[in-house]
Amino acid sequence: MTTTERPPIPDPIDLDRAEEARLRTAAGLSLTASQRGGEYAGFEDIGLPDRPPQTEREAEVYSLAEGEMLLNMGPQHPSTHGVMRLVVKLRGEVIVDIDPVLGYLHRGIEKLCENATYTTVMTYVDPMDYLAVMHNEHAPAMAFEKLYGIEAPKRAEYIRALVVELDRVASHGLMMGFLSLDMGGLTPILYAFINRDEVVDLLSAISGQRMLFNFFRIGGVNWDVNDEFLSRLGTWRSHVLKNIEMNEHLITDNEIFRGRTIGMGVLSGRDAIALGVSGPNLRASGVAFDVRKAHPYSIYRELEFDVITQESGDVYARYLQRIAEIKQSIHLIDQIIDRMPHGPVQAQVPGIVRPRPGRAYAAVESPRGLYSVYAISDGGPNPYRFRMRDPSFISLQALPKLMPGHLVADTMAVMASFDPVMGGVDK
Amino acid sequence: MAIVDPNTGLTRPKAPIIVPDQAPDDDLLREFGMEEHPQGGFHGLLEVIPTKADYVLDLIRANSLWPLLSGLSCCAIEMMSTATSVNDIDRFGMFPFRASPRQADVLIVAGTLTTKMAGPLVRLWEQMPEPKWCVAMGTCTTSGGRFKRSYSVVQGVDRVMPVDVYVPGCPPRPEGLIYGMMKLHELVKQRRGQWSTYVDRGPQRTRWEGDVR
Amino acid sequence: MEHVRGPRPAAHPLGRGRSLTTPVAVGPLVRLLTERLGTTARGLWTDADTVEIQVDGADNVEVLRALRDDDELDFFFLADAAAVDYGIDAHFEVVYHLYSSKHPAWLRVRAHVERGNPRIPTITGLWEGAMFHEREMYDMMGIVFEGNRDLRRIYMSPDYRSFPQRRDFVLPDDAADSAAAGVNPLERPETWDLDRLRQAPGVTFPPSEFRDDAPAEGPHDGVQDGETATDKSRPR
Amino acid sequence: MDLELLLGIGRFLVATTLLLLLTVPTAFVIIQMELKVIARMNLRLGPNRVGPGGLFQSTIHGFKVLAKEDTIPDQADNTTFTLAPWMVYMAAAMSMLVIPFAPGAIASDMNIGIVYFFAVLGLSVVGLLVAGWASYNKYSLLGGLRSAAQMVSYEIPLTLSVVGAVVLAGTLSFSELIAWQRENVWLFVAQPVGVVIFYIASLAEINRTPFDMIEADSELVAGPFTEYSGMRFGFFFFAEYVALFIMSGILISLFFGGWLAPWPFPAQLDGFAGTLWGILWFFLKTYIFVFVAVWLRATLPRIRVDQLMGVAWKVMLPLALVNLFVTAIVVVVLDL
Repeated sequence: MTTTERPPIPDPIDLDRAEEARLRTAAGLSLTASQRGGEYAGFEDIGLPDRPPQTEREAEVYSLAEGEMLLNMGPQHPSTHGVMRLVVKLRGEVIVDIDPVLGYLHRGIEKLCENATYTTVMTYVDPMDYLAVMHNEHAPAMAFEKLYGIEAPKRAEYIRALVVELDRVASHGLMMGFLSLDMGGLTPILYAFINRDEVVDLLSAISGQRMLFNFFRIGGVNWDVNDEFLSRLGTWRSHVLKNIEMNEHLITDNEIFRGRTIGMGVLSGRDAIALGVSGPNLRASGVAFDVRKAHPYSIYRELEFDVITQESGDVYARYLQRIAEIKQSIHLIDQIIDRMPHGPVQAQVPGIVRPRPGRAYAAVESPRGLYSVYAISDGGPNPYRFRMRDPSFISLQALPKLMPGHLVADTMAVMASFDPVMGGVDK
Repeated sequence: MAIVDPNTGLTRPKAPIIVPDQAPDDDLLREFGMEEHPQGGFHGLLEVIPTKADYVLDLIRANSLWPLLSGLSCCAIEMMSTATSVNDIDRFGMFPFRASPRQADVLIVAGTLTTKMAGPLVRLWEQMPEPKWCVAMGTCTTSGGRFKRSYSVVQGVDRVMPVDVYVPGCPPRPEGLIYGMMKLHELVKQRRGQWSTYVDRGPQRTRWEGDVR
Repeated sequence: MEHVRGPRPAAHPLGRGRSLTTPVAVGPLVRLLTERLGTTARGLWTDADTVEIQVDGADNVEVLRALRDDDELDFFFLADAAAVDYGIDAHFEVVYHLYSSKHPAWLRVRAHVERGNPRIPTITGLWEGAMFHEREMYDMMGIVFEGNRDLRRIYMSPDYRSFPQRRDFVLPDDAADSAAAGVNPLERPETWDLDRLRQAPGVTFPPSEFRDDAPAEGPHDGVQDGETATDKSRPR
Repeated sequence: MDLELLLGIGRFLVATTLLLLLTVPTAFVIIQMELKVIARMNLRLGPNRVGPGGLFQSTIHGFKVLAKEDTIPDQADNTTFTLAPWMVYMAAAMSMLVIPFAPGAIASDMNIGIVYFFAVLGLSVVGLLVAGWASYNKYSLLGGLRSAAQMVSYEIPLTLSVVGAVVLAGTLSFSELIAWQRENVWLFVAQPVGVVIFYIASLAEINRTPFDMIEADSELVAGPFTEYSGMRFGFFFFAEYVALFIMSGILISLFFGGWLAPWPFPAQLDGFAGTLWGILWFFLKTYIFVFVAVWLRATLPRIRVDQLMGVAWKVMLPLALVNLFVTAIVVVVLDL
């Protein structure tokens, strides 16, 4: 080997920087602030928009007063339930203002549904609220049946109510786990998943899929109740209350948990109605509005259950509300199993459904609130317009109203108590 | 003399940037009869041959892959139920889901990647220290899945970052994800990770230069 | 926790053939609507469980305020606000669904918005909860809500130029022939700008004033009169 | 330089290197124990693939962290960024010197052992604060400030709770303290309030649940060490577990009779056999309290920052002062 003195290997970091600067100047783009090395070198990547604010709210949130700081709880944040970005304006640890930035999981489901036949709309709608998938399918099924002018047989309606209530128990059980996970408890989330995995295996015995069931059809359900489903239902029913109580012992009367949730994120009934919050969060503020009682659909007219409300409307009340609703759902499941009639589970419906031109609105009580579908048909094979109202998307508006004044640690608790699912929020 | 990365002991294929006053590295290597592999990296006389010590190091890395705590949509719930009591990913040494990308080895992309989320995800991938691997979990992540025709979905994560293991299923069962992790173990033991090709080539020039889609 | 009550003895089998969705009694609601909103509400129409009225876009706030504040009507909860596009040469429509504890039917108010100048007064004054509804309608359909203090895009990134849910916005593979109409440049790798990806949340880069080909489209300089929104939605 | 001084220095150097090397295996053992215990409490199988029954899992984690690339952020302040983990680990390692493992086996039997221990413990506060500031990341800045506030405000009750025991025993060195406990009663009987305050304050001092505010996963991504990767993060990771071992060791030395067996010593066990017997009992008792700390981590959620401060200043401090006051009166009246 010749012993010519070899130039030293350049440090890769400087090489990357040189390349970055070269590419940017070549593309005629401005250097990033950090490369310009200006005084606010680090400002450009925390979401401070570099164009003049376009709306009053944006000017209000993104203008920093003295001693304030913008913290970017970014799309990948361990505790937000999925990809939601909260730009939080902090003064020390106290939150001054909060601005949710959504859209990181926007898949354009409504546009896709306008190009899909009525039966394939069920598959597009499944991954929306992926913790309460049966409810996602229940509302479109009811809306399309109104459009098509057909009615599901009695047994199909009972099976629908059964699987919907099972899904509600699993979803509310998970909420308890997420709430304690966001406050540092490691074990409740795993106990909650035990209950959820049991319910999911139960539902996969009847629908064949673990999570995105695709079980509802226009005019009924896909399969009848089989014996594996019933035997698992029996074993699950026998120990579900014990499982829920096991989780409750860890959380409900835990002094640290109560200290961190009682009095946090108080939402009054009047504000909740004005903000469009619905479901357990609304009932936790004292307003008894439950779609199953307000506009009884399916067989909820014949089932006997009561709408439970709490008074204080804080994080602890929402937690208690969900436990009470789990018990109501179990009570409903008992009644449904008692009164399940015999008969077909699927009405006679042609392969490609072409409903008469018209409009239909169907609302369902999902674990996160009023989930409703507004479908317009023009007589063709695919819906002309398919609009979905997702409850967690609308109830997220309460965050900017509730959070100012709380601490950063409380954002996680209040967020977990609202239990938003980003698939539904971003549609 | 192959360029051995001081930190990880892995060979980094030719340095990406040609600094004007220094002869490009691949010319240096061509003197020794090394020809360039289309995927990046070199074959020939001076290739670094993994020895027993490298194999032990790979075994250590394989058995303690820390996944990054980041889920996009429904597959994230199945990823969580993989880490729970019924089927437990902690048995393979993967439990502490690290919250910060700086301490993570594996980025399990679980869910539909949308155009708005592509920027942050690429940034997350670049913040992870080497050696790092990527597992695309679910059909939405691998190829856009049931939302392939949508206007705001990136049709496959490998358009923005190099992916090592694709786990099919919508969502894949926890056992499916664990099977994908076992495949990743084999891949780690044979050092066939994709990330080294990303460093100098960038995503779009990876596999499908000629591919017309 | 109070204990779960045991199931009641099985009730009598269901009525013979009584259909579940029996039409609800909408008589008093229809009479009140004609009485209160006689002229402004047109095309009153009822379904098994919904009552529908059509209204001009300009006086949607006045109608909704009457529906909400009148204690006999008492439609206090805004369930849903949706935007519907009836075709390239037809008009837009903003559809509000309201719930009242006094009447057993849903009330649907359809406000007419012409396509050339998609402007309609905001109802965030009546319900704060309508903010996200309106931001989504602006983002998806390009309907500008006058008086809304926070009309930004909620789903797409702020420098996205087209309105995806309009009828003239076609999905990628339907638009195989047209030159990527409405397709986000990210679909075609050869147009990739790696820096746009590397930047943080894909929100603000490249900064709009630097991009000469498409300055940011704020509500104020959005759709001029006469010029249809369609050509705005195709990236030049 | 007389021979005796040289011998003493030599003995001290050997002891310190031995202890420094001891910290790494203790960290591995405790991490392995935590992985398995938390897994069992979550009703799941812990790691069982690496080594017999998964025993080597924590060592594998340690070596993997060793082999990772350690990145330094672009705008980070390089010198302090690299020094911070060293400071935190040194605080933990240096306080190993005064732990009384057995009758003869103390690295340096200082007569002011307790004061030295609390002085060294303060160093880790500086380390975390510097780590939070140097890594130019908002999350780590918040985490660093929180950890500084928490540790400073919990050091005071920690120290005061020990003063009661010192007043009773009349000495500041660990070995004499243990000797006092051998004659009289174990100090946790004499100082019940002191034990409780010490244990709670020690949990807060080493950032264990329910006080692990600084690396609160859900809020501040990973606290001060968000930007640390590779072996630098490894230092932080090990320092936390070594500190847990040390805190338990100090707790049992002060209040639960160090290396004393619960029943009086058999007379003939002295010299080498006595040391072994002492080491056995020391490690047994220490790992009981380590298990309790891990048990707490599995069950309890996290306390919020302001409640944390409130408990420290409004509850623990006055209680510790009252305890000290009562002990002083008892000592004066009964002139122990």
